[in-house]
Amino acid sequence: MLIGTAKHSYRADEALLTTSPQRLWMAILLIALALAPLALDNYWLYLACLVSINVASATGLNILTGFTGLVSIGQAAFMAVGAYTVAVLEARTGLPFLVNLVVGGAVAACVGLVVGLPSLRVKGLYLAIATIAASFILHFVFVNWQSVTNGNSGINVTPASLFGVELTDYVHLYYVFVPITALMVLGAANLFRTRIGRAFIAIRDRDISAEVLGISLLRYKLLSFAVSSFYAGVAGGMWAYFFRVVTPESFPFIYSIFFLAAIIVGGMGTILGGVVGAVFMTLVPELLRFAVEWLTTIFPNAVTALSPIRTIVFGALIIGFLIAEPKGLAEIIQRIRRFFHLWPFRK
Amino acid sequence: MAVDTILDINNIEVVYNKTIQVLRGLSLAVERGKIVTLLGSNGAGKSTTLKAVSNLLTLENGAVTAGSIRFDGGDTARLAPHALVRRGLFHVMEGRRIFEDLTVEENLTAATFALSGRGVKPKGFDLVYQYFPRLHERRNGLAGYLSGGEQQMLAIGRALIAQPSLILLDEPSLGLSPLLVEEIFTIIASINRDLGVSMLLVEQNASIAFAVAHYGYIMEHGKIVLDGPTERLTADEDVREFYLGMSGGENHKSYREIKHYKRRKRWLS
Amino acid sequence: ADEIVIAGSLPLTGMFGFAGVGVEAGIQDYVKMINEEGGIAGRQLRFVYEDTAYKVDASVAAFNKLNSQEEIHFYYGDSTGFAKTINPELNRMGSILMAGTSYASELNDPATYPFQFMAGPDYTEMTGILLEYIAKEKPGAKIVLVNSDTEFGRDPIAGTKARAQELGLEIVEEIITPPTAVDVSTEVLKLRRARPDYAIFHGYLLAPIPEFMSQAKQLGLDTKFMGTFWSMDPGSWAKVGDVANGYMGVMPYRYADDEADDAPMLDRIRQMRPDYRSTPYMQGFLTAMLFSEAAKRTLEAGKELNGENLKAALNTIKDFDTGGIIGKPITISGNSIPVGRIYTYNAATQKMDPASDWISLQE
Amino acid sequence: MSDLLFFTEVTLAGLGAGALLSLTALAFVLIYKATRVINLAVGEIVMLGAYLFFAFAAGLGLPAWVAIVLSIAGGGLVGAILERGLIRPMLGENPISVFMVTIGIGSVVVGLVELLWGTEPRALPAFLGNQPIFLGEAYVSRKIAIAFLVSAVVIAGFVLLFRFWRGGVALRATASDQAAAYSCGINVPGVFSVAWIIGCATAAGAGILLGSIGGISPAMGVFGLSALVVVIVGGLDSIAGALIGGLLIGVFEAWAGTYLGGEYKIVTTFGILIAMLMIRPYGLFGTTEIERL
Amino acid sequence: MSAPVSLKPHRGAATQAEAARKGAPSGAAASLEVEGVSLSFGGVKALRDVSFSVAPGSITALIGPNGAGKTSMFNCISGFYKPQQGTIRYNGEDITRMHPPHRARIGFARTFQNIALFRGMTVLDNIKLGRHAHLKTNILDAFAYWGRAAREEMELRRDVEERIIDFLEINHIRNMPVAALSYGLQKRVELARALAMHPRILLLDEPVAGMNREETEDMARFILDVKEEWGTTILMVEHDMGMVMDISDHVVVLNFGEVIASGLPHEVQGNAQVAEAYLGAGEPAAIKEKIHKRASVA
Ligand SMILES: Nc1ncnc2c1ncn2[C@@H]1O[C@H](COP(=O)(O)OP(=O)(O)OP(=O)(O)O)[C@@H](O)[C@H]1O
Ligand SMILES: Nc1ncnc2c1ncn2[C@@H]1O[C@H](COP(=O)(O)OP(=O)(O)OP(=O)(O)O)[C@@H](O)[C@H]1O
Ligand SMILES: [Mg+2]
Ligand SMILES: [Mg+2]
Repeated sequence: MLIGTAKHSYRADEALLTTSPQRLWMAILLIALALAPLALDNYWLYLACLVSINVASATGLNILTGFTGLVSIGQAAFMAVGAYTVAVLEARTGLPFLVNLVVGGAVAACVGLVVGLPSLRVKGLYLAIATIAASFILHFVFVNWQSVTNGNSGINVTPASLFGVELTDYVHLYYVFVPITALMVLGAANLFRTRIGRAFIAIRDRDISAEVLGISLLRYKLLSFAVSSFYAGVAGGMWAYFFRVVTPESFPFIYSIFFLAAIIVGGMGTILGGVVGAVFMTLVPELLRFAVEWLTTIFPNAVTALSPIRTIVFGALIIGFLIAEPKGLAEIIQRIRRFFHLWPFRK
Repeated sequence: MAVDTILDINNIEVVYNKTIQVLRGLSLAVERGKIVTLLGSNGAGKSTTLKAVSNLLTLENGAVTAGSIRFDGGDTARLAPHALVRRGLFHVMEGRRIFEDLTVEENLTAATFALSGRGVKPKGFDLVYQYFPRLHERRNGLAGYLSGGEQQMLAIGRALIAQPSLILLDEPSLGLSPLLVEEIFTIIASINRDLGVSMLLVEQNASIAFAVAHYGYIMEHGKIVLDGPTERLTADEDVREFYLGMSGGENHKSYREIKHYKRRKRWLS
Repeated sequence: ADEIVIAGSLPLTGMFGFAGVGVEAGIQDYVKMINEEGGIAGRQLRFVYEDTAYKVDASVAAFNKLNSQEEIHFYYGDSTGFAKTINPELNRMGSILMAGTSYASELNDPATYPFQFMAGPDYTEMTGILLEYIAKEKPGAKIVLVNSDTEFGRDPIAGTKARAQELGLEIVEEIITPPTAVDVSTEVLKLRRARPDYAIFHGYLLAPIPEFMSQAKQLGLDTKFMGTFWSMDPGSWAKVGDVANGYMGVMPYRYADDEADDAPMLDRIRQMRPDYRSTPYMQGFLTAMLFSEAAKRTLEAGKELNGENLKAALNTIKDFDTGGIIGKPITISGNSIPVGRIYTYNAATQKMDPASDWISLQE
Repeated sequence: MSDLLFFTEVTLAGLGAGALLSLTALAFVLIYKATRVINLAVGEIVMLGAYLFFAFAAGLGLPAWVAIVLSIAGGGLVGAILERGLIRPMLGENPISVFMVTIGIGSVVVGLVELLWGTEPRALPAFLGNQPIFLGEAYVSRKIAIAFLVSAVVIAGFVLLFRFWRGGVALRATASDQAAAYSCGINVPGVFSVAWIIGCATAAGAGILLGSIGGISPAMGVFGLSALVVVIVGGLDSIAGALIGGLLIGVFEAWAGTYLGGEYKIVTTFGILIAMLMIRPYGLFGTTEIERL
Repeated sequence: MSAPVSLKPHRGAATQAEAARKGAPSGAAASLEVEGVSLSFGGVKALRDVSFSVAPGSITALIGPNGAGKTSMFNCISGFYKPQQGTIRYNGEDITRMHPPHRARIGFARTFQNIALFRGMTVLDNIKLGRHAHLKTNILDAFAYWGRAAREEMELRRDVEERIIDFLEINHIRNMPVAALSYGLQKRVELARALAMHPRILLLDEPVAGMNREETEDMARFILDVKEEWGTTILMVEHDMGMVMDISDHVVVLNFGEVIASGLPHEVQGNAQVAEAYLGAGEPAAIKEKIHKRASVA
């Protein structure tokens, strides 16, 4: 049977990438990612690793906030749980680091389950505040649970090692982090092709009618929290291997806001949105750095004089984006895609 | 036209989100003191027409891109929605739209803002409670917990408070029991008669709409396809079949007669 | 390529913005001075830096950016968090010597932090100097510790308590204030109940110390209020008014307007920068001086400029005259310079007056 | 000193601090009530208010009361500008997006303040006097006592206003359904402006009090977060809730800080918050969201 | 054809064979019995001691004035409200306290008075969602989208396309977001979603409200087809008396939370109490007359 314009089976219609241009672009992107380290210096590799950590975590938050509609301002705290778990495991057990990452994710998921409990009673911004509360309480635990977290001084993390290679160079970390993140993003995309993803979206759109359709709110809200925190935990684990020291102040509250900003600027409720949002928000402050540097050639004192302007530009970008395109970068990308859809045959 | 028209919609086009065109050159007029009904299938653009008149379109990213709307002799284009209300144009929106977390009485109080700056005396809520005793019983309860029908009463009650000269009514019978439909339409007719309020009435229940209206328009796909005094419309063959559900003679067609094909409406060809 | 590069992550904005601005000026001035004098062994100094807004990740990014653009010899870091985070990288690279705004006690450990040092006493040493002073002024005095609930604030608590016990001083109350606390009435009540001779504050820039002082005064307490380096800037206290009178604290450097005879460097500073010079300025200036000294000694020994050699050279500094920035010749045997002096704020002159001689914990 | 007296003093101090929280919380409530927007920039407006006062009183040397009036008016003006320029275009968008815009606003305000006044902490000129106040034997800090009185009067004023003034209905109607409010003749943009102006002016006023107690710095906006907790405990759209919630949190924080230690203050606050959310999801006095099928 | 009409409880087996012949997806039609259900909200007594039963494979209409408690009754049946008293039995089994998701699994499906589609999803996804409770994909399957998840999704897609989308004639809109659809189409999508649940008992809350005559006819045809092709039991709330009287086999009338009449459509229509409380004059001509009489009096 024929569905739509050019698809000849349900399977083709249900695929993630439905058109050949899409597949082509994806292939180009993957090759570019694989070859990128050849062209990047250490600074850009550092940023690439950071971007990949942030993408993983933002994708997790997007599952929770963008798709399930449960606003969380605690993503950084879940990352911290993952990071601490990894740090402790690394220090006290000899487990391979991939196992540590998964355990980090799992522990974060468990904490996420607990933090998610209020979501059964409250919604929207009330829930958001509950997650803030959870992150402050977690912070308190990190500071005061001396025997495990080593209090204020935190824990130093020995480098991860894979096949006998110590992962200290950013190039090595890049080749580990980027595939992990890519898998996580793929997993999230798959999730929304199945009943579980649809249940999440249904809860976002109208939770009480979802319940009558046979979706257990208890189960799926908590599941969403767990999945999202798992992503955060794994991202936090990567963070720990990346920065190699975890302290209570490693994951400040503002970092959680950063993730929320990332998915909003990127586009809530689309996988692409979480990804581009995280990329954009991670790189913008760095690009501003270059802008200020360039200005220094004109005004020698630009760094000192113009520094507050970075804070301003950062805020202004969030505002500007939301006012100009509330659906986020993903929507802009879609629009460009539509524009070029038939290009060059038609405009 | 020599007659006194209170509302004159002239050839308007409406576009949502800068892309979706919904109205394509629609014109209609409401004579002062008369009830005019606007019928059409789902998605024809009836509610859109009303929102264009009351200027509430902008809230939904819609815009009137051509044509003009005159209310009481003045162009509505530049007036904010609340300013229009304060000039006497009240829009009872589709889907009731009562303030759910206000009490019934507070809902009525909210409508008193329509009287601001108009120099009319507020009449209190007695009239409303007289028409809808049920609202009086529940006046201190939250409006959100009213049943569907009660909410519709409240929506019309709010219009009464505002003492308007033209009411735009969007599907007042939606979800109401037959008895209440009669009651509400009786009230609509009496408001029109006693207070001389003009009305533009959008309805799905054509028979009841024709029972109170003086004039009718039928629209499809954003255009008026047929109009005339109600007597003439009731006699039209298509109207009888598609809106009144009568097959051939006077008899109502039964819903059990399974319909396997659709006769084309003549006005579409 | 023959330059010696000092790079830095400076908190030019954010909570510690004022510190970054001061440090920037201090380093900048010292670099200018040395370059005008012909550099170090003929090599010019160059200072490059980025703003970090006191955020660790921004700081690490700045480090990586600068590191990929320059061949860096010295690095100025902007927070304890950064110092700890970047340490594995420093150890791995082994090419950079780093100092910074942090005086965290934890960093004062050459084994873990072989390529870092601080241009002054660590926080425990700062309170140690205060205790030394107190023990002399009023043996057996009662002391209350007030610390902010941050990594910065909690840093010296354990060390201070231990030291107080050694000196026979009594810690009668420990008050921890949440970092966001504005109103400190309840803490003042605790202070009143404890009626200490001294209250030592740490982990604050200014607030809430003035409020403590003003309420204590209203209550008729005669407690002496003391603080550490980051709350010792007279410019900030000048805006507080009379309440600030009598506030004391430990300061590792002379103030720029100190016209002591044995301080030629201060004259130079006043020439270069006639307007107000904050305490972070002095810190930046001295750090740059120590960087230069380490570079000079390394080059003189004909060695390569790398982390190990620079640190080794730094540790050869013995009875070194800072030109009066510190009122006593200094010796850097480990990661810190445990020297300081007690000053008292004088509201009438809006200056910090010396209240003690220079105290060194090295003897 | 007796333990009871000490306890009384601690409690009074907690009430005073709580009143400041209430006042700031009021700014959240006023804006939320009309626009369903949680304005996370309230903390930064508080800070801006304090800096405006600093500029007028210390910079231009104006008498304190003139500076107070000007700063509050300035806060209102900023509110009007923000509403007109940034919030109104967001009408009808997802509340989370609007919430994010206010976070962006906060960041911009911090940057501007740093640009204009620098980043170092400062103290405000003293204008509240220094005489200690004793209630019986119990000592109360004068500034705190004044803050308490001001907050109580302002909040009582608003409670009365909303009880007897039909504008309160307009505010809630607008929050509940903008289109329907329009169709009732309510000037929706007007309501928005008024809410933001009054909300921001209140925040600016709170900033003056706060700054005169704890000094000012561009980072003082974090106080907004504590006030947010108060709002949630009291109920997002309840003025009385802001008052009670503020006092409650203030007192509990004081007790926790005194008897457990300062590091327990924040956990106590957030512990209360979580407990509240579990017991009464919409706060002490908040309106329960209506859900019907 | 006319389905069995009875006030007595049924045990469901009667029409099973017939249903099987028609290829009903998940077994037989079901019976429903409501016995002595009471529900109140604070002071408001929404339901008082309501009892009625729905015969397997029949269309039963629940009518009554606004606020009579019809939607509340639906909410009790679908488990969204818990009645304070009384029992609800499904094929003889007491389900009064059963969780809504569980009810969905055993064959309940409903539509809502105020359309409750998921506005952020396409029509297709909305319909697929109906099947949620019958699918088995777990979180690990979902991440990998391998094996079970992919297989299940394909089967689901086929079923939805071939059984429901074709049946309800909504092919052209399957990939549209529901928010962009007109009211009538949204109602149809809601029905589609309910059908995707493979219901054995279908609750329809005002399925034709807001539709004109023509659209009402379409919907009536769908409802009759659902019953006849799959033998699904249907319980419906509706104010459109023309339609209720024409298509239902049995009518129950609620007023102020109480059952005031029940029986065959024409019996109920002839009941004076029902006419007074609910129906009114009924005929447009009579209505017109009444309106004019009232209006001139006022
Ligand atoms: N906010 C909107 N954005 C985009 N399209 C819209 C919007 N509102 C309505 N439409 C589209 O405009 C068309 C006309 O809608 P309108 O609500 O005016 O129809 P209607 O005649 O009132 O129908 P009904 O009888 O179902 O109420 C529909 O196709 C609808 O999808
Ligand atoms: N959650 C609730 N809280 C309080 N009262 C409620 C609630 N749900 C329903 N009610 C009340 O119960 C009564 C019955 O409401 P219900 O919605 O069941 O009526 P209905 O028969 O469906 O009416 P309609 O035909 O108008 O939809 C009404 O008076 C309504 O106000
Ligand atoms: Mg409509
Ligand atoms: Mg109902």
